[in-house]
Amino acid sequence: MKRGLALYALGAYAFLHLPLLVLALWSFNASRFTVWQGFSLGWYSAAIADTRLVEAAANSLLIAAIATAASTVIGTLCAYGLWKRNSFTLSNSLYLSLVTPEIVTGVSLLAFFQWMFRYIGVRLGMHTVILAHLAFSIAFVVIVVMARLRTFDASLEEAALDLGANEWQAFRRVTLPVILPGVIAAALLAFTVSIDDYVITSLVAGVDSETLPMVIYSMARRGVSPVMNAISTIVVAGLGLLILASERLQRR
Amino acid sequence: MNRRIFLLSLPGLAGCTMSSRPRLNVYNWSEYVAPDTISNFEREFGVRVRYSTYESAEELVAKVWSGNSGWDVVFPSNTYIPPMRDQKLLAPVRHEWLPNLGNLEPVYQSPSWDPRLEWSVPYMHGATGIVYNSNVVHAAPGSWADFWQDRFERRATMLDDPVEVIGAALLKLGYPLNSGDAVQLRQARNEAISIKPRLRAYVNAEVRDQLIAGDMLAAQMWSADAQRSINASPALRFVYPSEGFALYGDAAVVLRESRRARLAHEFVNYLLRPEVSSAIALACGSSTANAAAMRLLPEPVRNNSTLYPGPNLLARGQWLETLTPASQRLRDRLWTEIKSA
Amino acid sequence: MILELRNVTKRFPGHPAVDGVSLAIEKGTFFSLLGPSGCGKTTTLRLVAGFEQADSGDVLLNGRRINELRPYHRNVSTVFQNYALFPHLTVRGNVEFGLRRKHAAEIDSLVRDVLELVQLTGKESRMPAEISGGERQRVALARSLVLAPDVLLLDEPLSALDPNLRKQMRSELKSLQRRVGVTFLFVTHDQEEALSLSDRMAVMNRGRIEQTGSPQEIYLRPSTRFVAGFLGAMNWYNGAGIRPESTRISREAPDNGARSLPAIVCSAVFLGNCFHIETRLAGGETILSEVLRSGEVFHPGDEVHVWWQAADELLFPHESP
Amino acid sequence: MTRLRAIFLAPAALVMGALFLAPLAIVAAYSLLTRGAYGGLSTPWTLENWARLADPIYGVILLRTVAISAVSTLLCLVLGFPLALFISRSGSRKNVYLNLVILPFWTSFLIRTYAWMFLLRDTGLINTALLALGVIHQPLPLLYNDGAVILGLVYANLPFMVLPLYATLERLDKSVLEAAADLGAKPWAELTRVTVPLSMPGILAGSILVFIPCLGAFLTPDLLGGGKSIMIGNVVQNQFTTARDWPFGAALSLALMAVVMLLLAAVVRRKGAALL
Repeated sequence: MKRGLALYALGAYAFLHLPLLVLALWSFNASRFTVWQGFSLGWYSAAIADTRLVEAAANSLLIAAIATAASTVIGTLCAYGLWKRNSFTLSNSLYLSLVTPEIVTGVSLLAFFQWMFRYIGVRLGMHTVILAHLAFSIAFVVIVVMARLRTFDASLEEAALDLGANEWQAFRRVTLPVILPGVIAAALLAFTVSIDDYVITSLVAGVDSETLPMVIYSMARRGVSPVMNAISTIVVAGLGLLILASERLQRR
Repeated sequence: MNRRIFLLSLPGLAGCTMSSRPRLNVYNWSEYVAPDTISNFEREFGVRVRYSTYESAEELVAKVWSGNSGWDVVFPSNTYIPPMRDQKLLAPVRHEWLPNLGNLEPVYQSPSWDPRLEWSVPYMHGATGIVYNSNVVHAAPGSWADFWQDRFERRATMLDDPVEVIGAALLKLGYPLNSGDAVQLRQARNEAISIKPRLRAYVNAEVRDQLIAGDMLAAQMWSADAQRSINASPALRFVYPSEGFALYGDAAVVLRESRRARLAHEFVNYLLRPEVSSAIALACGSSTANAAAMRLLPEPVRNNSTLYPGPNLLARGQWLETLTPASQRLRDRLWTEIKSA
Repeated sequence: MILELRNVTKRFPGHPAVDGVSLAIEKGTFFSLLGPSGCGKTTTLRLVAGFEQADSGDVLLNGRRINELRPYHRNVSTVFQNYALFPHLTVRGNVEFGLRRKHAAEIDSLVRDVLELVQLTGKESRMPAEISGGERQRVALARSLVLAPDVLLLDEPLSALDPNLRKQMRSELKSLQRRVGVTFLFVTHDQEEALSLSDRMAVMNRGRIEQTGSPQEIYLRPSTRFVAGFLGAMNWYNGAGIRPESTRISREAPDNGARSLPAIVCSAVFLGNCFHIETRLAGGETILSEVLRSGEVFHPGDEVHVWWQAADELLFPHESP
Repeated sequence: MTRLRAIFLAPAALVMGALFLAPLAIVAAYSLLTRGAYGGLSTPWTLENWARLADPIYGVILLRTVAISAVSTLLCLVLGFPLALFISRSGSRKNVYLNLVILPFWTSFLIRTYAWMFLLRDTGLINTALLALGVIHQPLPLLYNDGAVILGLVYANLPFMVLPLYATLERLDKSVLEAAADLGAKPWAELTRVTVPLSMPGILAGSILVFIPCLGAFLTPDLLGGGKSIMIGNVVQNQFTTARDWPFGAALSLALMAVVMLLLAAVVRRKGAALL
């Protein structure tokens, strides 16, 4: 059973990483096309030299980091509040935000920002992208954290109150540490949907806020370029190493 | 992890927002300038340009429709210029600030969508035709009707665009490209549905790699994309179908919301310089509307019929027009039918 | 009185969970609340702990009304049925959870003392998942006792243990209470636990208290049919209750003036120190008798007489049978 | 408690109100307007956009979309459950394994899709390999069909299945599983009779999180399906892009959202467990 599960997991990982390997391999190809013509780092130097690409990658990471942090905090608090007692309006708006097609979310936010900024006078930019990402990732966070809270034993919290902790301390010292794996999973999910979003981002982005998916879409329109494979490989390898490092640090 | 990235990125963010130099915001189609076009302008005029790109005309329109997008110069397709003008989104073109306007080819000095260039300055243009791989396809397709033949069975693609698919069907039937006639459009739909089983897919430029590798024998394609494919694989050929074909142009416009109209015009005028325009046309493999620039192009490029079909071929082309609401709506309904057939 | 409940009522949607309950518990007593599941005993406990708010009536701790106090402002502490140990904290972390405002040295000595009291010395750094059920219960006790509560509330703390361990923990619990002298309010549905542990006890049914008293009082002089039936086995005959151990069985009718009825033996079960003999009367009623094993031996089908002294009959004149 | 709960809910309520409900109200208003001459919005107010939804063609497309989405969701579950189980049982390495699931998704969706196209097409890696091995003699038509669409949807949404599943499985009390084993449950019986029922909240959450984006998908059917079979997400997308019929697009998407919400309510009621 155990070995069967491991083999199955191996297969699933192969499925998940096969395209990644293909694009990584491809990024070392000397040719621009999908024909192998020898090893080259040319696309990497081209990617790093492309200020627009690098800036967009930095923008993407910044947006995803801020939006993830905010939506994880807000979403976790919200899940906890809803777990205490459901709120019909709030939980249904979260559901609704989940079932809204991306293009509708994008168009509605664009219309809203433009209508609002007519009175406040701020333009589209980094902040609107971050707000949009926050808006569409909260539901994911709430759902994942809620799934975790459902298996949380409420008497743990009563025990904390009973032992002299007030409600906030009970949450902070007992509930939160116990549901932390769920919160981390939620944050990962939020980060993933944020860093990968194109449709909504492209609609609410302003002059200063081009993200990596936007640049990649614009490059891909004229045919696949190994430069985007190179930058993707850099981003994935970089974040992968970062995770590995933080894992090591935590264990120490 | 997040905190570290956040801290690392902060200086970058600050860098984006702080600059005392005047700044121009330009929003263009992707891959529509040469690598040094923008930096040269920045250097010469001592300004900063925020240059960003879009993938579809709709993306552009969605942004600028409200009139506070933040952009100064944008490049809509010709069919979008009348609506944008009517929506009062465009600033009038100040010819006195555009001494290079005379460089345009005569035909673009007075295009049908803006005969006196009051609102727009033509930039690049293109056409829709058929690309095929001459290594495998020995009898060259010459018309849209050829495209319907069995020999391309499941090894041909059409563009994923209702204007082009319905347009090709209309032209094959001998109807005008911009037809709003319900009967003609319904016939065109039937034509499009009849070819669908023989098509492998509806795809845009992405088909390029598969054409080069030989997965596909032929594809409906825009001329600039076709030229890029031909550059990569000389076995590919581009034909202008005999029944006629779609012509389209993109033009530079200054948005009414712009608070830097003068600088915006400087930029448009800069783009009209022969050497700038020819560099762009060379770098992007697109067709410039600038006659003076054309003269600077290397001989093979200038005589390349894919990019510059010449007056005889052009005479068969039909400019895409802004569709009426009724026609647009019918076409969308028919497109949905074609796609779900 | 260290803890007093005066006419406390708590309604849940549809039904009253606690209905006009009054209780008075003296300092240092081991007080049990006994009743079937759903009788309101746990809700009563939660009202004292502060997890529920009474709709009416008063809860007094040391003579002070605490109805509105949040759980963390009440000097009472609860041992939960499932112990509710914090899974992310060690044994020590659990025990010192409530001691945050004290000095480190003081915490150290308090924790050391209480762990010694519950015999957990040496297991400080274990996680709750790494210790046995009995040890978990002791951690739960230690975690509460270290706070020196006025009243320790125990919500069926023995029910999660296996039967052998339950017996052992029962006696440990009693001796622990003697040693620390803290007032225990112990909720259980197990009459044997209540009878053996309590100094005083109350029997609850349908949100009301049926009777309060010492275990002997309640067992020997139940004031309602419910209490009589809930505590120990009870035979019912003509509206009177007779304990099995009050009945006798003989081949011949006795001539000592006792109430005597002819019956047929249905079953005889040997329990080591006694027999449980079930007989059927002429009217179809069955009577359970507990008879000493030194006496006569009966077999199913034997024709016998069941008898008892009228003085042993328990009567409930205010209740209709 | 009520006060703390209110404080906890306030930020989310603010964000959802300002950044979701208010913008959605604008879209709802759009659905009652008329398409302008060139595709903008104009008066008069009308219900016509809603009336157009009665056209059966949209129903047919919706049913097709639901079928494809359901198959994709099921495959995600089949693929994701054992993976989540494996991760939740791999002790101290589980964070690494979890991150390995997410890692591919930090590349752009488009890049991953192109990588799949490169794998699947006639001269792609898979066909080339199979031809070279002599397994096949003609390239298999792997790309540009419903199978490729489903593959793309499964691939794109797998983490949405694995993450919530992991979150519940990780929490499953070891003692419950041990008790099941104690009672003589074979591994398979333990899985089907204990693990699966207990992880139902995660299964439900994951399925909903996969099913919903599948319903709205438009790029996957375009790129991997070759745009030959349209999904409802394409129709919505088209209204806001090529057709420039925002009022109809608004009505269409609101109707779609209503259908999904009803579906969701039915599932949630039937299973007696909610996501939120």
